[in-house]
Amino acid sequence: MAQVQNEKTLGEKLLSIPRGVLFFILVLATAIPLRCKVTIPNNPAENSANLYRILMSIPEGSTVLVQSDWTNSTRGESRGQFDALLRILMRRNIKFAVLSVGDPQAPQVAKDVVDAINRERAEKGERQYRRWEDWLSLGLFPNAEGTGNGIALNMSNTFATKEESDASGMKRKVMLSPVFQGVESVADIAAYIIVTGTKSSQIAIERLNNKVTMLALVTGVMGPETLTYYASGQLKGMSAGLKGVYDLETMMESGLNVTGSPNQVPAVPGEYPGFPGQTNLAKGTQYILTLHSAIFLLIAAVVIGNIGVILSRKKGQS
Amino acid sequence: MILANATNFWARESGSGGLFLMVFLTLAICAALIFGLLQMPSRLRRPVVATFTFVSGLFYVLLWIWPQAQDRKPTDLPANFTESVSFWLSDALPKIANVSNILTAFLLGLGVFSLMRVHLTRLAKKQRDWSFSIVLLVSMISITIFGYWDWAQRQGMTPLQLEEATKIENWTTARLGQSLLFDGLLQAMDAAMFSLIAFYILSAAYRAFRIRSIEATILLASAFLVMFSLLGLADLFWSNMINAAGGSDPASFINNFRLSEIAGFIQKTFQVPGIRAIQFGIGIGALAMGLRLWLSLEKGGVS
Amino acid sequence: MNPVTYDAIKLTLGVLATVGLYTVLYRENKFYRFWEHVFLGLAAGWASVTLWTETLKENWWDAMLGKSVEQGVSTGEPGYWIYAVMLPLGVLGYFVYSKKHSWIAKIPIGIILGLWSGQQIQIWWQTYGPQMKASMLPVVPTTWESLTRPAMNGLTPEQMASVTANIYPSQAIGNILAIITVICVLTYFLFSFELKNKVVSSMSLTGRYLLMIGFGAIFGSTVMMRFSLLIDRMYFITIEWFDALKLLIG
Amino acid sequence: MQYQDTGWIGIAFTLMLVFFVLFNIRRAGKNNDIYIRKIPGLNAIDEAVGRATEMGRPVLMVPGLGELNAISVQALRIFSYVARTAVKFSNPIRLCCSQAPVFAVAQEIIRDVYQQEGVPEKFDDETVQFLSDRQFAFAAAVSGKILREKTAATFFMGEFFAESLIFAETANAIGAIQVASSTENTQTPFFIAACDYVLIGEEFYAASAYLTREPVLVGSLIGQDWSKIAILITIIFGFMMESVQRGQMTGMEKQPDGSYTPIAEQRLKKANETFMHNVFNPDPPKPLEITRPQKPAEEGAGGGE
Repeated sequence: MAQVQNEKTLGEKLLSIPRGVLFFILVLATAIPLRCKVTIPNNPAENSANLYRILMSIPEGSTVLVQSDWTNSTRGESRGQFDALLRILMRRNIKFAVLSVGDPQAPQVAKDVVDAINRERAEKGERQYRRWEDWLSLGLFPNAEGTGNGIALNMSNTFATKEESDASGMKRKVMLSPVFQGVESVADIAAYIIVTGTKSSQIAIERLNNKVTMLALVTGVMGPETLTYYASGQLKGMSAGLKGVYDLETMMESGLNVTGSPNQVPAVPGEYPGFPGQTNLAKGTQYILTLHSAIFLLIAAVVIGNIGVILSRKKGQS
Repeated sequence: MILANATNFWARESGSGGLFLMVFLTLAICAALIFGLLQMPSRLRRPVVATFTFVSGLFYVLLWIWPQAQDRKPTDLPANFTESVSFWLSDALPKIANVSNILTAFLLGLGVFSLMRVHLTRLAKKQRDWSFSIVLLVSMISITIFGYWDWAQRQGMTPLQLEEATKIENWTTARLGQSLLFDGLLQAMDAAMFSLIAFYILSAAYRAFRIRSIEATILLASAFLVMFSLLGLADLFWSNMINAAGGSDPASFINNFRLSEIAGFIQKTFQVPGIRAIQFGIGIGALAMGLRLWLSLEKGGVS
Repeated sequence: MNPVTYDAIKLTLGVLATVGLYTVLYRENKFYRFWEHVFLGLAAGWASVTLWTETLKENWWDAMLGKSVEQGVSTGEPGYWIYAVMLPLGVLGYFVYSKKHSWIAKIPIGIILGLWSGQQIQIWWQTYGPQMKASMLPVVPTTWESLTRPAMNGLTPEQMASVTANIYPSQAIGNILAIITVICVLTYFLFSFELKNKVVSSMSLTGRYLLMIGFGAIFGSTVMMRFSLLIDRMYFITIEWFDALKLLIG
Repeated sequence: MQYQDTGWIGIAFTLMLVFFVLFNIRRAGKNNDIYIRKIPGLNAIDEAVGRATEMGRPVLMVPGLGELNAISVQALRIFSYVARTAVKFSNPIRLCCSQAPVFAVAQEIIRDVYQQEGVPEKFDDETVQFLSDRQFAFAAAVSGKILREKTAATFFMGEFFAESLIFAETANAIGAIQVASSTENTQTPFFIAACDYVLIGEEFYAASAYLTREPVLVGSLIGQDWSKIAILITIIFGFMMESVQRGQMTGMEKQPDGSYTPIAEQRLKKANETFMHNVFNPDPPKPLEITRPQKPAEEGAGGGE
């Protein structure tokens, strides 16, 4: 350390920037770029590409289960992921049933997003996704472990108490819905897709991975942990965080491994087209520039701190 | 569908006299047992708690180790004793799975009671910050009232009425109050507190990521590489350099030095196996602790 | 209520609360304390609401008493009378306040812990079996044709199958490092063996350093999420709220 | 009838681990003097509490946000040791819980500590507190507490999630000594960045054996070590087998139903044709033809159909 002096040396100053100053710069760095419209080039990660590949290869008309466990607290990332997922499922006419384990708010949040995407489709004159016919909200299953076990062992029994209103407004058991037509057990489900900001994905993976193709769209913080399940093959594809959202959005825009598309992932076999001309670039694209400026600030702060270390070390030696 | 309606020893038809009789009998027997517990000599206390713990854990252990019946159809009856047990276990699973939740819910009162007691005492004794205790109690009571009021109004509505009632033009005072408090405040505060972490991450990184020790330097280096790979711009810049160095040929070896490749390599080679190894330890620790709790092997029993 | 007015009020409340909580970044102050207590009160109140409306009503009460058959609406559910046991069991927890009988509170605690413990044994293999398998990576290259795994674009299925079946030297090196990481980190977590052996103790130290690489990577990838939440809040304050106010004013 | 999910290997392996732990617990009763490697974070407990005493400020403990399970119970076991040290120095304690059942257990454990140390009157409503079961309300309340009461030593142990950094940085800002541990790997780096001492992974489970040296705990710890060695050996055996077998040629093709059919040309074994793969992924059970008695048809059943 440098000697104690009345005036701080430059090294010491760099080492002791007040937290308040850092915080204030961060507010500016996140508030200002939100208003800018700049597209940032991208290179999708292999796990995102595999997620897209599987979503694009599910046969039209089949059924997937979506476990949606996110709420407003992780809206920044999960909303973008859920939007992208629903857009792909609806454009490919895949039926889905949404269930939530854990957070009581999650079913309502999911319903709101489906409604919002439906409105977006209505504005474009596309077919609306109808409750009961095309999709189901199975609601909350408060016990994640038990539900995972239950779906693995006896899916129709697990969903037996859940009811939904059909087209005529009559409440009926969900297993009678067209969504579950031809579905007897979890093996008949084309994919089990988890959108979450918590560990609920792991609970499901532990209990279901050998029964059904599992996919996950998780927040950045759950990314590393979930990646171990992707690496061991328990998950077939996954997207993590805002980068994952942006990956999906760019692949929806210009396809994957298609000639001429910037999205080339050699490790993923096959070519998968995008949905040109539709709403593809959304939340992820809007936030990614701001993310850049924030991370850049972080890197700058660390670099400045280390310059401080080096400068004061030199002083100490002399 | 048929299963859901089936009645057996454990389940009686809803609204029937038999059901109410059984519920009443259960409560009466439990009351008698509680009275018995109060008289329990202290040497029996531990075995009693240990028995409850053991029996609860036994369910899942049995579920794990008992052969499961294959290809069971809803109308099937068990063919032999092994199957009887296995059928019973898998039918009971959804019910048992709820037990922890229900108990935890009943115990929540303990917590809310503790919180109220602290703040009521503070208020009564006019201790420091007592005015904020009023704020706490008022917000607590108001959301409870609005919450239950709104819920009560929604009871007994048909789905169609419910649909109508959720439209904002038809909102009642209860619904409005509940919405403002819950959606307007509580949820916004959740998100606000969550996003505070971004500030702290900046100050923590600024302070901790310094090349002082080997460990800190390693931490810094790998964090930086991964962060750079997340920056599309940095990635692109680096890619262009690689392309210039001969990477435009897809077979070229230099392609392995793309940022996303390096970050992926770090994650696949060090992070995933490292976490996996920690998880093995944690898993075994949890298994051992679970065994000690289940069999009440420790000095203090379950607590 | 007019949706525009409602949105404006709701968002304004949210912005006030957000800014109030953010002031703690500067220092603890009365404004923060106010919002902290509002937060705590609302959370406790909401927990007592959902306690019944979202947990006990459906999972306990309805399961215990069942649902009666309503023609065309519900096919009914039988009542599981045994659930009546839950009420007295829950009540036992409150004995924690009794000086003389506080041990009784251990019964519901014991049940919760027993159920948890049983599950640990049940799921151990499902969780860790595949992880063990995934650690068993082949380390001997099967081909020297190419140092790294070639790109798979435009290959026939047979060629692709041959590429995936082969182990290329670069993969083998990565696999060796991954296995070394697993072994060293596991060695670091051996507690009861005195690490007198130089090799073993340096493995343990290497394990710690290798862990730091992993932790650094986790830190790096978590940063993204933390910032995206802040970005979302900034969007909420600077765009959503302004838009709502603009709408209100017209 | 067959084991549907795990196959025999899963059950056998788990039973072996269970045996290791139980056998060593039984064995350890006789031998008290067993080596346990140094865990720096735990040696720091006395130092941290001592400093809090010097400054006359409280010690804060948080057993994580997890529900009542072995992790929170383990955290409370460690805290009972911390509390004992603090009570000896007559230092005030603040233990904040986010789950009511955990709160009940904590209340019981800490009250016992006060009783055993002969100062039951010092245990009051604020010693052990329930704050909120809502993650960020809890975080807001704990940071408020840290800042207002200026806690000098803080212990965060158990299951922490995103709020870990809020706690750690807030406590750091007022200069508290911090000992932390999270069983959540995603949070450990943040604790490493912001706290003075961090217990990583299983060190957390080893802590109570390390602090108390109770034979049951020490025995269990040895059993855990045996289990880890068993995993190590399995992995080492496995990667060697894989290395050998992935280089072998085969003339058989594995079919989805698990059977093998010959193919024309020899080729390298695929990843799913090795011995280890077959051990860890038993073939799905063949469909069985079981004739079971049927339920009598019920009246009114399936009314909605």
